[in-house]
Amino acid sequence: MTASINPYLPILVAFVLALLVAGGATIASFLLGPKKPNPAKLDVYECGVPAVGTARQRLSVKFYLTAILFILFDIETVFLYLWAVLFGQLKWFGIIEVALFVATLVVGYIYVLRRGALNWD
Amino acid sequence: MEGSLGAVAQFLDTNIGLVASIGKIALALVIALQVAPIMVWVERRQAAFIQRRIGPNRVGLFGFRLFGLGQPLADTIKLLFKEDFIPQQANKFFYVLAPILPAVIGLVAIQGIPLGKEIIVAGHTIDLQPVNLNAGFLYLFAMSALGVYGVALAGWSSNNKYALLGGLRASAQMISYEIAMGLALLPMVFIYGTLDLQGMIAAQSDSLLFGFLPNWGIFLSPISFVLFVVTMFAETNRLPFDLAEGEAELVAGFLVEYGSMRWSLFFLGEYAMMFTLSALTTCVFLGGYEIPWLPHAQLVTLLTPIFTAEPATWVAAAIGLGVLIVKVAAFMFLFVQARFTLPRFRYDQLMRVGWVYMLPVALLNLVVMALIVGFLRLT
Amino acid sequence: MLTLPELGLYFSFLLFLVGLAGVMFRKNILFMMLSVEILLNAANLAFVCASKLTGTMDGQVVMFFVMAVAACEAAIGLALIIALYRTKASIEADDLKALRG
Amino acid sequence: MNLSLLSFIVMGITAVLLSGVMITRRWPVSAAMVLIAIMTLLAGMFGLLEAHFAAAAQIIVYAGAIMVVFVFVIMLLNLPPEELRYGGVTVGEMILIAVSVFVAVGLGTKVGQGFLTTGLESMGVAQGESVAGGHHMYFPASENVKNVAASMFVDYLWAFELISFLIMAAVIGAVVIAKKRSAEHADAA
Repeated sequence: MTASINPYLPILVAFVLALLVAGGATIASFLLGPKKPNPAKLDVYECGVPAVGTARQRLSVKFYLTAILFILFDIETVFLYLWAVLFGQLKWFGIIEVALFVATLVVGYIYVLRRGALNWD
Repeated sequence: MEGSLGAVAQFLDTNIGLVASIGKIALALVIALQVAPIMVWVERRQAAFIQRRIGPNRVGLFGFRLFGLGQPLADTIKLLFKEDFIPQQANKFFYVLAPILPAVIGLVAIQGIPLGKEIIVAGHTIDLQPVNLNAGFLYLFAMSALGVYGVALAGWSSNNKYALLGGLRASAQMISYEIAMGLALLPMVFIYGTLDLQGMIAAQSDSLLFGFLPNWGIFLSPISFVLFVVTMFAETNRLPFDLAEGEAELVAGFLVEYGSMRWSLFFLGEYAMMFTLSALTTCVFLGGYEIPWLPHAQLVTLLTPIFTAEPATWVAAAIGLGVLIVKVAAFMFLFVQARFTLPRFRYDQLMRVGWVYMLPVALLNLVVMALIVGFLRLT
Repeated sequence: MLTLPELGLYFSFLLFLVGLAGVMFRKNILFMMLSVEILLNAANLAFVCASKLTGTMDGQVVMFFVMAVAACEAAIGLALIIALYRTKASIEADDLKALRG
Repeated sequence: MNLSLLSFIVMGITAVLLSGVMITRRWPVSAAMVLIAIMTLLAGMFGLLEAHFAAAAQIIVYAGAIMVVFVFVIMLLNLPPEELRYGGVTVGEMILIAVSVFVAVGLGTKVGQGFLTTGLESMGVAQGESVAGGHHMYFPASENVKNVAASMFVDYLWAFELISFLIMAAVIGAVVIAKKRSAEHADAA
């Protein structure tokens, strides 16, 4: 006889326990540590010299382009996992289908590369 | 007295699934919480060994030095008693939340690892994988996908330009290598025909490759293994991919405004994730908790005459857990060895390696493996 | 007593309503897009509930297509936000009157 | 009242409340983080509905990829909260809200559900009955991933292939739009 419960229940239990551990460590450190704040300690740390400018400025759009390429392949990977579990049943038909799917996405990938979207310099 | 014991036994018998589940979770949590302090000590000792120093060897327990094994404990206590401050400019809520996220995700993710095959307690068979979903190890991928936010939030909430840049870089790096990671494991899914880690381990131990090699994933698809190990380094922000925390250029990246216990929570999460991914590699490529050439069922048969039927499964499970930890420890050793022998990548090199080399290689590997498996199985 | 998928349909309605309110009341394009994500998620929940109600897999498959469409929508929409912010230094929907006759 | 029903209700109510919280945030980052929490809760609800692969994909694709793009854009543009303001409600919007509430309530009542079920019955799908679609592959109901895959690769083959074109077009479009004038705009890396 196999002991069975809802497979998602352990995740909930683990989440609560992990939250207790992490939150408990944070709170314990908050309670146990000394409190001697001073303006220099609370200031922005930039290797000891006074901070230059603010952190709220615009950054390179390349992070965005990386994320776009990531979306493209993330969805592809999820779809491909569906194919992979049925590899034996779909046979060559599935391989050809997926080859077409991947080939289309590789076109997009090559375009992004050729546009130099990933040249970090 | 007799009656209350009977009631307890009754409760245990009816709720065996729940009790066993909590036990498994507690076991995995204990392992995960031990990894960080012990690994910090191992890293410091090994760094010292490589750099011809002695390293921490003083702190002992009860008057015994024990190679400085008391050091992790002392470190934890020291971190607990450090001042815990929130920088003025920081966004308070997210500053506090950011370190908790990776720690929680790391501790939850480790639950997806099979710690052993199964044990039989009072007639109940208990699967030793705390979280066993139909989606299999995609659970681990999902957790590691969420790991991006802890880093990004830490960088943003610190309101420090080095931290923001470090956080964004770290998250961009993690997502870049996540793709190659997913693609590297795809061939293993269609080789074994399942997403379930227990099923994969069973498939690896039930027969021998060429009559003498264990039927491990590493021999079936070596390129996948290499790709996966490299992406594992990048995913956990470890050297040579740790430039998000590069001391020289970004002071310490997203960690710059963090101190005391919050700082160590990031490392708790990072080491738990390292353990999880190493264990995933072990399960997919190196036979998991199985001893090579000795499948679990055979081990139980060997042990049954010595112990009796049920305790034999317990001993076998304990041996299996030991084997798993030994295999994972080998990976952790590799992590440490790489940290002190390889130089750090530059950021443009890192992105180039991820997108221009790893991804096409992973795709090619996928296509080639699909064709090979197709010709072997489908014709 | 309601079963899980029926309850899920109700939650889906509620989520959709809140998302719709977000699209209508926020004048910032970024928030409008985030609210659209809520709308799509509500639709996904409805699809999965319908799949469970009917016992077929169609709902779940359609959910993946919704997901792919959502990804494309997010990619294009955010690219537009970046381009807008560059030219106008604002992402308020009311500031975009260039095409108004 | 069993445990999964209870947790489903709690998760659903939390998701709805959080979505209310989300649309009233001032900081875009807070809104995005709340949305990630909503998506994770929905993934849990999918799991309780026994759509295991949908649950995993919800976290991997939605919470782990689409929201990453949102968070990146928010952090790149570094929008301060003062730039956001609530708009007034116009008459047209009031009418829209009234209509949407009416439609939602209509669909939520027995009449709407009756319409849903009769529609399904006319298609030959009885409620609660396990039908594996028009294809010839059958897996036990516990093998959710395989069932979804079978439906996807047999019934929805064309949609699957077309999705790849859609994604490709979206990526190319996004790169064209976002990278347009990067030559003049020397952004700090």
